[in-house]
Parts: sequence; structure tokens; C-alpha cells
Amino acid sequence: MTDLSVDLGFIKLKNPVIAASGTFGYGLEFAPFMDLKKLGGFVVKGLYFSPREGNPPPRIAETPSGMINAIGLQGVGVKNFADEILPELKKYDTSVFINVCGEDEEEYARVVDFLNGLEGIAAYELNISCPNVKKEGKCPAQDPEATYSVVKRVKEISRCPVITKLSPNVTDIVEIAQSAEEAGSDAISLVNTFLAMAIDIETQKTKIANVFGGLSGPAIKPLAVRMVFQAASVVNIPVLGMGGIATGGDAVEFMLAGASAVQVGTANFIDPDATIQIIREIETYCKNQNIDRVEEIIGKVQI
Amino acid sequence: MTDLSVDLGFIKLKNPVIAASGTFGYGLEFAPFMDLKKLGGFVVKGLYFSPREGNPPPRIAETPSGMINAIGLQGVGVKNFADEILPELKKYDTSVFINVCGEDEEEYARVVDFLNGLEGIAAYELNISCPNVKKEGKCPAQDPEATYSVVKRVKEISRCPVITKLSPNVTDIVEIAQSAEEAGSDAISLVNTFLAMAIDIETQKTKIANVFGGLSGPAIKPLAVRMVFQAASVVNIPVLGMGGIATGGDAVEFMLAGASAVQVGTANFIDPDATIQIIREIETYCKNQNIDRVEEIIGKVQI
Amino acid sequence: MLESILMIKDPSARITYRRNWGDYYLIRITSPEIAQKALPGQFIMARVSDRSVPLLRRPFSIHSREGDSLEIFFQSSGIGTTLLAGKKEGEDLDILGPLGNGFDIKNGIGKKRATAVGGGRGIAPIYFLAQELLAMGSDVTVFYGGKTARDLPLKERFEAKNLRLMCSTEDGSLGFRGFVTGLFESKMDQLNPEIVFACGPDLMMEEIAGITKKNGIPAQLSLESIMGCGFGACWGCVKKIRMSGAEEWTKICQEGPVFPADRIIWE
Amino acid sequence: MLESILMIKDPSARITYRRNWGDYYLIRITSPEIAQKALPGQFIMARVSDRSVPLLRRPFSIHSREGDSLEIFFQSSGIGTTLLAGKKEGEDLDILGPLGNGFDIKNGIGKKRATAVGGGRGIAPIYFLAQELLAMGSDVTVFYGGKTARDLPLKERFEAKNLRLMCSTEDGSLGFRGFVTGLFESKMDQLNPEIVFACGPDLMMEEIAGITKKNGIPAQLSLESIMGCGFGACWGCVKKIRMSGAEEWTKICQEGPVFPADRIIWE
Ligand SMILES: Cc1cc2nc3c(=O)[nH]c(=O)nc-3n(C[C@H](O)[C@H](O)[C@H](O)COP(=O)(O)OP(=O)(O)OC[C@H]3O[C@@H](n4cnc5c(N)ncnc54)[C@H](O)[C@@H]3O)c2cc1C
Ligand SMILES: Cc1cc2nc3c(=O)[nH]c(=O)nc-3n(C[C@H](O)[C@H](O)[C@H](O)COP(=O)(O)OP(=O)(O)OC[C@H]3O[C@@H](n4cnc5c(N)ncnc54)[C@H](O)[C@@H]3O)c2cc1C
Ligand SMILES: Cc1cc2nc3c(=O)[nH]c(=O)nc-3n(C[C@H](O)[C@H](O)[C@H](O)COP(=O)(O)O)c2cc1C
Ligand SMILES: Cc1cc2nc3c(=O)[nH]c(=O)nc-3n(C[C@H](O)[C@H](O)[C@H](O)COP(=O)(O)O)c2cc1C
Ligand code: FES
Ligand code: FES
Repeated sequence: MTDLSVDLGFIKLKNPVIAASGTFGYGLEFAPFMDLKKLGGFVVKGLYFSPREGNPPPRIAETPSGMINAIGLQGVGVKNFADEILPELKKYDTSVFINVCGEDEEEYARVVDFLNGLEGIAAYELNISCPNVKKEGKCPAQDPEATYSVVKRVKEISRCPVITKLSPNVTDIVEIAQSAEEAGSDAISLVNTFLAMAIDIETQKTKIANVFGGLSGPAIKPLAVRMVFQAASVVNIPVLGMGGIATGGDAVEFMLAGASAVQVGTANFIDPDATIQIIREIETYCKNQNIDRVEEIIGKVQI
Repeated sequence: MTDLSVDLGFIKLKNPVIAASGTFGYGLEFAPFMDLKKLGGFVVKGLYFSPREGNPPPRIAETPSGMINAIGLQGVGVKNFADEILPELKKYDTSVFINVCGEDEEEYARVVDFLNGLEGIAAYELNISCPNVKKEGKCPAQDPEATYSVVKRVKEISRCPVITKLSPNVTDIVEIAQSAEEAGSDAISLVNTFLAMAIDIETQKTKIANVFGGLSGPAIKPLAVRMVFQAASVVNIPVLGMGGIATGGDAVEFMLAGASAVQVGTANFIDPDATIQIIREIETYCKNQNIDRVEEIIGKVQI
Repeated sequence: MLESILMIKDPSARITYRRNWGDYYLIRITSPEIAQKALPGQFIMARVSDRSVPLLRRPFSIHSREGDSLEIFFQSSGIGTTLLAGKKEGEDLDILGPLGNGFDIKNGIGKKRATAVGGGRGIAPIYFLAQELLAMGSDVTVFYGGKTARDLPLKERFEAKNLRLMCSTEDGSLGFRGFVTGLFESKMDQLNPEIVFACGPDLMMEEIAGITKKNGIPAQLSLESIMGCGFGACWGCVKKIRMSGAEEWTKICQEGPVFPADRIIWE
Repeated sequence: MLESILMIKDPSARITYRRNWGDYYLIRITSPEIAQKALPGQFIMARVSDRSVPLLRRPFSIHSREGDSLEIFFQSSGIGTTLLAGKKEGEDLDILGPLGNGFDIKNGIGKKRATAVGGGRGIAPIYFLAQELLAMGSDVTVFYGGKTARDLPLKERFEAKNLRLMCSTEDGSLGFRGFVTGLFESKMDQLNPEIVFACGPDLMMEEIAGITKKNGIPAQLSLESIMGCGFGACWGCVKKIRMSGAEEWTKICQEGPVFPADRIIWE
């Protein structure tokens, strides 16, 4: 039996597979298809303080080996979440991460402040990297100072560990990763989606009403692996890697590159039980390679 | 008959389809498969001043809808090029662009200085954006000042028009595009490849000996279209768009986003006559849409 | 929420029958659990490829159900439907279903004088619906419209049932010349339906909504939208719907695809 | 340069015959222009998919040529070869060929006492080569090695020819037990070849280079490499070769895939 558990320091996960924010609803949507407690954990859909309407459709477009989305973080807001959804999630006996969003620093703090003290939250994941909300796709994770500032602010008040979710739309992922670490982040997760655009040549309109959206799926995997490798090479906090993971082999690739755990996003849409299959495939890989503890492969790529 | 010609100001092309640097050899490799003079033009493989050895293999890896390469700009150097290859190219009656490389500003200037005055050069394309040469993938195109400086330097001595080729590995493509324009670049071309990495999970080694390489192919198209759109929205010089173009429809998408012409890269490997097919498909598109002059569609996306 | 608990993934639903009329295809699939639970107006998400191009599953209405099998009826248009059209009898198909909320025909609604309108491939769910309505003893009229006679391949299938079929084509090659909405409107007084069901492109749905509203008849419309998942996880498929008072971007896949016409906000 | 002028793209080479032994496949393709020009040791690049996964063409040695047809022999291992293995008779295949420089058997080289060694799927070009050598009146010995008897499906094909066949398997289930290089070395004195040709994995090629060098016999080795294009455009397929004096990263697809053993630099 391979030991699939991974210790992130602030939390120990059953296995390294976490369902990524925005691709796993509030978790409940997946209950018909799988046993949620088999997961390493899941991150709920991004939460702003107030409910949000989201962007007009079309919100989704397919691209070669990828998809663009601009959902615009439609969501229920913290109050509804705390009252109606969080209590439901406790039943499932797995680690629940909260993806925290904000229009500004203040809002991040308000979300965390509101949720602080509630039971059943494993950690906050600060989404400082969503490219779909503003038309230009700008976000704090594109600037080291802005990153430092918002992480610092949240760490000061948070009663839970904080994971900072980074944007791939940057020249130098290393300086952003370091800013998050310096500001006290307990871990970093990357990557969020890549700012993208697609045009319908027949109508000559953008395929996404919001003009820009975020690219996810297998297409981005080689870019995400590179960034995870670069970030993991410099920081001393755990890295949660993601971007295009669809198989156990993909998950192993991120772990070899330096990820202590992985998140699975778009693959959940294609196969609601993708995470479960990935866990099984990681186990098979470890068996074939005579690896007793999956933690042994973290960062083990030979260069 | 649709008029496929496009006027870049400094040069008029038969049609908007140019074969991209590094994917079309020195042009001659494609002569068995197609009539080179049907092209809008082609860009030769990147040239340093001296011959270069290139990177050790493996240099290529496949990824979902894409490929990573780290050729390392193996090439013959300017002297051999001028003596042996350029004279051959004159036979083909199409616009030949020279992809100019350099380890530093000085080398770009030396390459241009050496080639200056030779016949048969339509323009220089300054490759300030190749991610495969240094392990960290750093290049001038990732910094607005470095971009300004090298373009300015080359423009001062160049007797041909100068196209600056930008890197997509940046936070803000707009500021780099503007730097190139301010420095006097006659056009910009984008995107070069995205810095990427892939790991063979069986051997636990990187699939590319150089560790990092550049991602190209259909996978990057939505990212490239976005950047072309952003850059074309702010500069007043022509934009040559590329990244994952494999069909006439893809080319049209870039032109709608603001490209005055397009470059076709990876597709040439898969179909040596890809450029010819793309030209034909653009023509068909124009006919179906009742467009008399292909220039009419440049930047015409409705947002 | 209740319906969604019934969703199942069947990775090996066997294709047992396949035929086509031009680019319209009918595929019968054995998938006992999904078939048995299926209700008219619900759909499946089919994995048309095991590669990442195309990446997403494709939604198809359940066209009919018989024992352990269900049928889908579709038009091959883009890459996904072309790949699906290429599948052979004996191959397996990976499907999720039954998804969404179908037509509401319970509590006597289905027992009324009912009219169902299908445009083009939008006819797909109407066949299943008509069968269920007939089984309830309802008096059923079906309007079936398309561009040309070739776009009405299911005409005979409907004619074999104990219902009134009215066809229209845009070029007049079969039945009424014009849009199916025109034919439908012209027969309103004569048929005097108590309930109207419809499926087709947005523009057609909007017209049906207008016609039924003008005549004061309740209508249930099945909407289409690009779907990322089909089971409520991506929030990609929304349209504006009046939900418990407020207008909201509402998930078509989960709250629909069928909605009462008066709750749909047309943009 | 001369050879490359002969390269052709045939987007509709018809598959006329296909058979398999386990995961080894033989496919016959009609492609008159390419077949007529093909030389032993040359290869084709096949487009295994019209989607972008997998993206690149795949290289396959020309296994035999007859009139307007050529054959390829391959092992299905990854995504590309699996897709190719799934193609049916009557389907079209898009190929480029003939590519590269094959074995050099002109100017009397082929007329000598020749030995050819093929390991695993590396046997593919050896069959074409052996036929051409026999046609020249040469005395031919073929070494054919694999893991088990199941990896030597072409044994009978070779036996039907007028040549000496020596087989080896790693598990001893057929012929000599051990590597084909071991068998080859042990027969060196007895056969006393004047020229050696070989195709197989790098490690095997390196050993053949060593053995032939020790015995002072010229050898021509066919190398493999990941190929982006197959026709000299991408510079992706290089290995270190001694070219006109200097050691250079040399394009396998264009200058090779066959090189004189003494010009290959082993890393
Ligand atoms: C609930 C529902 C039920 C449907 N039932 C049927 C049916 O029974 N028969 C039938 O022929 N068609 C049906 N459709 C439409 C069908 O799903 C699309 O024709 C199909 O997805 C097109 O895929 P493609 O790859 O061939 O086309 P592409 O144009 O290549 O698809 C590109 C993307 O757009 C999406 N897309 C394209 N057209 C539509 C559309 N009209 N509606 C939704 N998404 C679309 C695709 O799913 C894909 O994500 C239904 C759609 C929905 C939402
Ligand atoms: C000149 C030449 C001739 C060849 N002739 C034959 C032949 O006659 N019969 C045969 O069975 N095989 C032959 N091969 C090897 C064959 O091309 C590979 O097995 C095939 O490309 C694997 O593709 P895949 O998609 O199945 O594997 P994957 O592992 O999915 O391929 C991934 C990538 O690696 C490349 N690749 C994988 N293995 C090899 C390899 N051994 N050599 C080169 N590239 C590889 C693929 O082309 C692709 O780009 C030849 C290779 C070369 C270079
Ligand atoms: C439809 C959709 C919605 C998303 N919503 C969120 C979100 O709310 N918060 C967040 O941090 N990331 C969000 N993401 C990004 C994913 O969590 C993940 O970072 C990204 O999709 C890359 O992983 P993948 O390629 O496995 O999908 C979303 C992605 C998609 C596709
Ligand atoms: C094998 C290979 C070699 C390349 N060499 C060069 C080069 O020498 N100079 C350059 O400016 N770009 C080079 N590029 C980048 C391409 O010109 C192009 O910008 C990029 O591949 C994106 O376009 P594509 O997706 O159509 O390939 C190379 C790309 C590939 C795949
Ligand atoms: S399709 Fe994903 S929520 Fe409706
Ligand atoms: S495979 Fe492209 S140069 Fe050899």
C-alpha cells in the first residue's frame, strides 16, 4: 500500500488531489457522481462578500485542448454560503478550502473576517488572480507589491492558514511567489487561468461576451508545469500545482516539478469523477515505480 | 477575385501569409512541396553573427495541441547566410525577412550592419524574444527599456525596415508594444513561443534537454489572439500576428483581432504546404463573406 | 436538487442501432439506469472523443426511451457531432444522464389538449414528450418545421403515432411554406391548446413565447446554451430567468433546460 | 539536396492491406510517386490524425515497395501508432516521402557479402534493404532479434527469401538466447561480412558500431530521433555526427537517418 497522504505543514491531506475552485461548484454538485470524502480536499467556487451576478453569456468557448471561461465569479456571497452551504459540506468529511475574492484589499479582509471562526474550513485560498472580472484582466497577482499587501492584510486577521493563488499572466512568477511567501502566506497555488480571447469568424464577434476570458485545460499544462517548477525552486512553503491536469500522470508531472499537492480543474467538467480516477492512477504509478510514500516524488525531477 | 494584398506601409505583400522564423528553415527546404513565390513572404531561421551549435537533443516534445522546442537557434551565421543562402533565395520572387538574433545589443547591431546593403532583404525581424537560449528564458522583450534600447540601436543603423518580434512571456504586452513603437520599429510581430516545460514521468527527466523550451501550436492560439488584439489596439504600426495558426479561419481570427498580416509557424512542420492552403482558405472566406479586399477585415472584431 | 441526485455516469453505454438521413442521425444506446430514469425534456452529455480535441462533452436531448435503451437524434454540424456521427453500432459511448429538468407534465398538466412544436433538430425531445403525453391519454398535436423536406426526416416516425402532425418548410417543399411559428400561430384558434411545449433555436422560442402569451396559453420552452459540464458545476450555460421573483443568470443545465415561457427574459 | 527534391506530399495514399501480429502492424499503402522513388532506409512521415492531438506526423521506415505500393511495419506503443493501427483498409493516409538518405548500396557496396541486423521494430527497413541486396546478387545474412518469439513476427517473411536468417530472443523462446548483438558478434568470424547494415535502438546501434569497428568492417546504421517535421525544417532531430571534419548536431531526417558508423558520436 502506497502512502498517498501529503503533509502541507498546516494541514495533512489524505492524498494530494484537490478539486480546483470554480470547477467543483460548492462540492455538492459532485455528490451524485462520487464519494467526496475520497478527495484530498476541494476548493469551493470563488466567494465575494456579497452575492454576484456574474457575466452575461456566452461565458464559455472551446479552444484546441482548452476552454476559455468568463463566468465572472457569479456566486452566493459569504452569508448565504455560511448559512446554507457550509453546514452541508461538513457531512462529507474532506478538507474544504474557501476561495476568497475581492474587488479590493478591503473586501478580501471582510470575507475572511466574516468566515473566521466558522467550523469546517481547512484554509483560505486567496484568489488574487482571476482574470475575468475586469475587462483588462488585471489583478493583484500581477504585481509583487500588491500581492504582498493583500496577503499581509489577510494574514493579520485570518484564523485559518492562507494559500495564495497566483496568476500565470506575469513576466516573472518567481518574484510574485516570493512576495506571497514574504507576506506570510502558508502556501501558494498556481496557476489560475491565462488571459485569452477567441473570435467567431462568421459573426466577427468575440466568442465570450466579456471579450476576454481565462484559458484552462490540457493546452496550458506545459506552461503551468514550468511555472510550478520555477516557483517551487525558490519558495520554502508548499506549492499546490494545477493547470490542465486530466490524468494521474499529469498530477505526477506537477509533483515531480515541485508541487506538494495538485488541483484538478477543467477535467471535472468532462468527467465528474476525474479526481477519483486521478487518485487511483497516482497510486498505480507509485506502485509501478516502487514508491512507498507519494511525498517522495515531490520536486524529484532530474535536470 | 478578392484582393489579398496587404500594405504594411514599408512593404506591400501579395497576401497576408508569411512563414514564421525557425519553422521554415531557410525557405529552400520547402521548395519541393510548394511554389515559394505564392507566399506573402517568409522569415528565415534566426541568425546570430557567428554560426551556432544549438542545444543538445532532445529538442522537441509534444504536448496537447502543441509542441515545445528548444533548438537553441542552431544556425549558419551571417557570413555563410550571405554567401550561400541569400543568393539562392532571390530565385523565388517573394519577400524574404531576416530574423535577427543577438546575445546582446552589440550583436544585433553587428548582424544588421553585416547584412545592410545586401540585396533581397524585405525587412529585419528583431528576435528579442527567444526563450530557448538561456536556461531562465529571459530576453529583452520582457522589459520595456531593454526593448526600446535594442530597437533604437538597430533602427539607427538599419537600411531596411525593422519589425520587432515580441515575447508573450510578459505581464503587459501593451507596454512592450509601445516601447517598440516609440523606438521607431516599423512594425511588431507577435507572439514568439511561451516558456514551457514537460517531464517524462517514467524517466523523471525533462523531455527537453535544455529543461525549458518554447510552446507553439494550436494550444497557444487563444493567448496569442488576445495579445495581438491588445497590442493592435494601442500601436499605430502594423501588427503581424501569429501563434497556432493552422487554417485560413485561424488567420482570419488574427486579422479580425487587428493583425495586418499573419505568420504561420508550427503548421509548416505538419503540412509543408500549410501556408498555401491557408492563403486559399482566406480567399474562400472573403468570397463567402463578400469581402473584396482582405485588408477590410483588419481589426474588425465587434466588441 | 432531487433530480440531480439521479444523475449517473455510464462510461460504457453500448450503441446498438444507428441510422441517418443526410446529416441527421439517430443513435440508440443501451444504458439501463439512465434510460429507466429518463423524463421527456431531459438530456445527456456525451463524450465524443477520448482526446482533448474536442475537450468538452456535448449535450443531446433524450429523443426516446424504450426499456433499457434511449435514443438521441442529432444533426452533424461541428466537430463533436461529426465525431459522434462516425460511431458505429457495437461501440461504447460515455454518457452522463439523465440531466436537467424536463417538461413538466405531472399533476394533470400532460392530460390536457397539448401542442408541441419542434424546429429542426429541436424536434429531438418532442418525440419522447409526445409518447409520454399519448400514454397519459392526452390529445396531442405536433408541429414540425425545417428548412426543406430533407430537414423533416422524423415525419414518418410521428405519423406512426396517434397524433396530429403539422409540417412546415421554409422553401415549401413539404407542408406549410414558411416558419413553423407561422404555421403554429395560424392554427391557434382551430386547435385551442391548453398547454404548449416547444424546443428550437432561441429566436423561435422567443416567438413561441410571444404567441402563447398573446393567446394566454401556458408554454414550456426548452432552451439551448453552450455547456461546459451539463450538471451544474461550471456556471457556463446561464440565461436570464425570473427565479422566485428576481431575474438571475440561471443555469440552463440544472434549472432547465425547460422553463415556463413567462419566466424567460429575452435579451 | 538531390534526394530532398524528390520529396512529395501524398494526402490520399490509399490503405489497401493491413494485418497484425499482436501489437505489430503491417500496412500497405498505394502511393505511386512515393513508392516508385523509394530507396531502402528512407522513411515516410504519416499524419495519424486530423486533429491537433497528436500534433506532429510520425516517422516510419519504408518496409517494402512493390510497384505503386509501399508497406510500413510498426509496433503500436503510444498515441500516434495506436491511431495508425486503427486505420482500416480503404481509408486514406496523408504521407510525406520518400524522406532522408537510405542505406548506401550503390557503386558495388551492395554487391558484397552483406549482413543486416534488425532489433525489434528496427527490422522494418531491413526487409526492403534485403530485397534490394538480393536483387543485386548479393550474399545476404539477416539477424533478427526481439524480446520473445512474439516479437519476431516477420520471421516467415524473411525465411521465404533466399537469404540466411538468424534469430535471437532475450528469453530464448526462439533462436539464440540473448541480445541480437551477442548473436551477431558470435557469428562474425564465420560470416566474415564485408559490409554491415543495422537498425534499432541507440544502445544496440552503439554496440554494432563497436563490434564492426573492432573487426574493421564498415557499417551503416539507421538512427531514430524525435522528429518535428521529417524534411529538414525544424532542426529538432539532431544527433552528433562528424560532418566534413567537424562534429555537428546534424539533422537525422535530412542527412540520415542512415550514417556510416564511424561518423556517429555516441554520448
Ligand atoms: C440541452 C441541450 C440539448 C440538445 N439536444 C440536441 C439534440 O437532441 N440534437 C441536436 O442535434 N442538438 C442538440 N443540442 C445542440 C448540440 O448540443 C450541439 O449541436 C452540439 O453541441 C454541437 O457540437 P459540435 O461540436 O458539433 O459543434 P461546434 O460548433 O464545433 O461546437 C463548439 C462548442 O459550441 C457548443 N455548441 C455548438 N452549438 C450549440 C448549440 N446549438 N447548443 C449548445 N451548444 C452548442 C458545443 O457544445 C461546443 O462546446 C442540444 C443542446 C443543448 C444545450
Ligand atoms: C526515421 C525513423 C523511422 C522509424 N521507423 C519505424 C518503423 O518502421 N516502425 C516502427 O514501429 N517505428 C519506427 N520509428 C519509431 C516511430 O516513429 C515511433 O515509434 C513513433 O513515432 C511513436 O509515436 P507514438 O505516438 O506512438 O508514441 P508517443 O510516445 O506517444 O510519441 C511521442 C513523441 O515522441 C516521438 N517518438 C516516440 N518514440 C520514438 C522513437 N522511438 N523514435 C522517434 N520518435 C519517437 C513521436 O514521434 C512523438 O513525437 C521510426 C522512427 C524514426 C525516427
Ligand atoms: C469555469 C471556471 C471557473 C473558475 N473559477 C475560479 C474561481 O472561482 N476561483 C479561482 O481561484 N479559480 C477559478 N478557476 C481557475 C481554476 O481553479 C484553475 O486554476 C484553472 O482552471 C487551471 O486549472 P485546469 O486547467 O485544471 O482547469 C476557474 C476555472 C474555470 C474553468
Ligand atoms: C522549432 C521552432 C523554431 C523556432 N525558431 C525561431 C527563430 O529562430 N526565431 C524566431 O523569432 N522565432 C522562432 N520560433 C517561433 C515561431 O516563429 C513562432 O513565433 C511561434 O512558433 C508561434 O507560432 P506557431 O504557433 O504558429 O508556431 C520557432 C518556433 C519553433 C516551433
Ligand atoms: S453547463 Fe456547467 S453549469 Fe450548466
Ligand atoms: S525532423 Fe525536422 S529537421 Fe529533422
